[in-house]
Amino acid sequence: MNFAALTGRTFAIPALILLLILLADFADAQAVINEVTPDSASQITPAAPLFRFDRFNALAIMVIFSIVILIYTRWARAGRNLFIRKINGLDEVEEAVGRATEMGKPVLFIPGLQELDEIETIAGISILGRVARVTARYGTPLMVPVRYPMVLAAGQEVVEQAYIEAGNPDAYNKDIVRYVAGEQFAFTATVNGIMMRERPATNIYMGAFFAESLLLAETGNAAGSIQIAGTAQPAQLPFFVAACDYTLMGEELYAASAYLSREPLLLGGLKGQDWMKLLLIVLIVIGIVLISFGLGNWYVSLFTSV
Amino acid sequence: MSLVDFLQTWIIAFFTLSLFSFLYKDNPFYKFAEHIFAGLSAGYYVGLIWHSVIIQQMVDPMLQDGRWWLIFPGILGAMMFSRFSKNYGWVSRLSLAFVMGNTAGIFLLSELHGKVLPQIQSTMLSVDLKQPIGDLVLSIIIIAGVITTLIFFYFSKEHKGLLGGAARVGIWFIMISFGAHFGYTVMARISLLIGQVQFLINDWIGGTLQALL
Amino acid sequence: MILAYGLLIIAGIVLLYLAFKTGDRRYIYLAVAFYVIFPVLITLNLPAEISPEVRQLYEAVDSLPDSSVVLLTFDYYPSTLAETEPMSRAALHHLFRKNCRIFTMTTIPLGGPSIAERVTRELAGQYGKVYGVDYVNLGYKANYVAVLKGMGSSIESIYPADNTGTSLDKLPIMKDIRNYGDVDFIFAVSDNSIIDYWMSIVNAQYGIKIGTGVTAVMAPRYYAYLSSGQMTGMLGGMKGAADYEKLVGKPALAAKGMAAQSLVHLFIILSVIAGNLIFFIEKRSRRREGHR
Amino acid sequence: MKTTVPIIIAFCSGFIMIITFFLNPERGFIGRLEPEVLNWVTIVGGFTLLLGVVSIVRINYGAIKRKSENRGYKLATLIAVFAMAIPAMLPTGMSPLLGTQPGSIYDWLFNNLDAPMMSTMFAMLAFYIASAAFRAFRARNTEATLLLTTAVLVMLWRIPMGEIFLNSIHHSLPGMINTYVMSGANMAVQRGIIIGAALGAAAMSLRILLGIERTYMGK
Repeated sequence: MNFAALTGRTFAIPALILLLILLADFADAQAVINEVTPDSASQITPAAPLFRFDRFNALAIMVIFSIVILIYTRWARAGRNLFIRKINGLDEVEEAVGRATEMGKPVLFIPGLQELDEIETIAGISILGRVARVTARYGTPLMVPVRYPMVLAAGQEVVEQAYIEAGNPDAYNKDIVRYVAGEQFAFTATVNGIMMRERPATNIYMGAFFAESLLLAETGNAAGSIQIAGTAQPAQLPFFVAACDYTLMGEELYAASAYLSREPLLLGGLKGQDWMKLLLIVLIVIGIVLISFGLGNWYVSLFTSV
Repeated sequence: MSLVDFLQTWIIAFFTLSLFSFLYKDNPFYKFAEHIFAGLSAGYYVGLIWHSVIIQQMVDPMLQDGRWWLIFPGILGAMMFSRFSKNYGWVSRLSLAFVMGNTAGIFLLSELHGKVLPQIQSTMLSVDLKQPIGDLVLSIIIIAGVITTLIFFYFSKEHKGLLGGAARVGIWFIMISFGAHFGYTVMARISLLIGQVQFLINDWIGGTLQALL
Repeated sequence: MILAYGLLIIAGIVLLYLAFKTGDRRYIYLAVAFYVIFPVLITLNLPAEISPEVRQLYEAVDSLPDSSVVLLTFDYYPSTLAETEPMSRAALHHLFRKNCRIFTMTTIPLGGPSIAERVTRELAGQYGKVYGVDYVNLGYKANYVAVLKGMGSSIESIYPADNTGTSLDKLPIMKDIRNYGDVDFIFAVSDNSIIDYWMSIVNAQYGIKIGTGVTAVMAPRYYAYLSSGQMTGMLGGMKGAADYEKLVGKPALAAKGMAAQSLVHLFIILSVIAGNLIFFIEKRSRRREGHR
Repeated sequence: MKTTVPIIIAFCSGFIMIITFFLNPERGFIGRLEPEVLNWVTIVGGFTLLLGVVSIVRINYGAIKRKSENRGYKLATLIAVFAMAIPAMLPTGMSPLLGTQPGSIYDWLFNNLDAPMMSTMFAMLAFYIASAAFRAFRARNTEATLLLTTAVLVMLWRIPMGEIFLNSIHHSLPGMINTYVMSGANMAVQRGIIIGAALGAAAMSLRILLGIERTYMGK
């Protein structure tokens, strides 16, 4: 669907209504000011201005940010070639799956413990597609335990698609992706049980993980599996880094999934954020230079928010 | 220790030990405790939402203050349950959109205004050579750490040359931070175990011995 | 005493040796259990310096004028009670003693309101404080982002009643507390990333000082807010709680736990060093074999 | 209809929050609208929590009806749900055991069964973190060495005995760990991560507001 046309149609009416409300509001506030006679005005504090002019910096950064993200998303949708560097961990994933094939043992993939509306889970699912294509090609058994029904549906779709694309639809069965348990630790306990029984050669964790990260990674290690993790939960990264063989850290997970899927939304967002990061670095460096020469107070105060 | 307290302590101890037994291996006691636990947690939500949301936020204001329009969020909330229907599942999107849109509106500004602005502002530190050496070193560590971390998570160029060097320094910084995180967190995990052990020894074993003697 | 220490060290070395020898990590589990149980039985008193960020929070609370309005949050699940409850208790000791007017709230659906009721009522009893006059528990409301933001315009619009259903206008304490503008300090005790929103929404948009008590898992992240001045002091994990207990003069659960913490930490450090020594020796001998 | 209306609702409900951010709250109609909208959001948010309860009941009931092998456990779950929920929903006026106030069945079940079990689940992590440290911390390369050294230093610094030990090496060592490691290198990295994550969250929010991002609608 044409993005510009859709946006135009969808937002013209509500934006107009909101603009009218805002105008009415302004008139309303103005009327209140006019009503205040000089006598009563002396008793109450003078009315504050309608707009918070001290928040211009937030307005500026929001407008710049929105424009950048929207432009990149549009370019991505238009199929423009946007470069993203290859993420090192992706090679490791393929190698680890290859090892499982050699050993004739299964691959275990967990797309995190969050619902499908979480972007980390979506990233996990798109990496699952890639892994499934490799296992389908070599006929390596794949196990994907999930915690939510919606993730189950999405996971089954992606894996089936991968098996069809790899030309091995017969190897696909519905139990590859299975619902295990809804409760966090019940899920973890069951998956730990699977690890100890089936002894997968490779465990891949891609998505949102919480306190169970260490329980999973330690059990997997006890079972002698090669482990690759990826999560954007900063508090869990140290455990994955310590207990796994390779870890995709934070935004690397999103970058990996954007790299694989070339999904315009992910790609556009990633490029836009990259652009913003560069801008922020430049702003920081200017600030450092100015303040080191004792000229920077006005500049630094531009960024005051509280 | 009264009989009620005694039984109470033994019940807690039974479930605690049932769960700990998983450390040895999966077993029926563990499974039973885990299922009870899942049920109780779900039941807790019902009591909580019933009182704090349905009664306090909707029924009481509607009946006592005449704020009849609070029926609308109630309807929006009830529409969530259409998710369980195959044909009318889309209805739940309306309520979900209302909540998600609102959160998005708050986040778009709070993330930029409340996180990005103050965080970059406090990275603009002076590297003037006239300041005490300790402050200068700290400023340089912070500036280098922030910028190289941002560069490590920059995906639009291959990490080669100068950029590659900066990214490499970035990963060293990240590893120091993760090490600090790990070292710090050991305490968190052990704290929780200490809490349970204190209960088992003081209340359960201690209490039981006291009752028997 | 010396005998006890000797026993501890020998047991640790034996278990570590067994773990290396057999490669079975259950020996490590056994050692951890041993070191946690032991100090619960025998009290060890250890001196410790108070972390600067704990002192900062203590001084911020201590410098509040008499009968200030303080919002104390119970943003934690029962799973981290051992770390966070001592923080709430120490905070309540301090705040009640300073005659602050306290109102509590929680953004945690599973257990938050029950924990807040249990802890506040117990400590209020010790100080003879009256519910509704000196303190009140607002309880839980869903969707924390909207709750945090909504309390900025009107607390009553989000919380028409307290946790037990009493309407707010029947509670004397809430009479002149309308929104964040009437709150002098927020003491947020939490075990999850809700702290980020206390900073980015409440501190940044309403300018109230916020001190926090967080679990040791979260703490390293929040040095960023301490350094940017958005956060006024922090208690990090059991050590932070123990420090605050000490400053308030009420050493309790956290202070007691620190002995067990010390032993397990030392055991882990010892095992890391031993592990690396073996790693290097093996590497060297492997290299020598390679030369042959 | 099935997509456009939700997008318009999301846009309006979010746009109000953006406008009020730049307006003084005391002023005008929109200022008064804001708390009302937020109140609605908290009410609707409450219902989403009940969704999880309905799924649990449905799944467990289904398993019992299908006579699955674990149906005994499933029945225990269902009984626990109702034992907690039904007394809680009845009015306190009938008996002090009902309702959710301290002293009720609900409160007792929570404090004596649910809370201790939840604590126990997490307490098991203590064992795992010890074995992870023991096994994984090997000075294999520069990165691993940095991780290991910092972890050991911080562990020492956090405990009283370790602090004494560090003090005996050099009296300013504990202070230096706090300043240069925790508030220096660690803080800088966390700041970088916070900025990156904030940009990600803001981008996601923008797309939801404009209806470009629809994954939350199951698309």
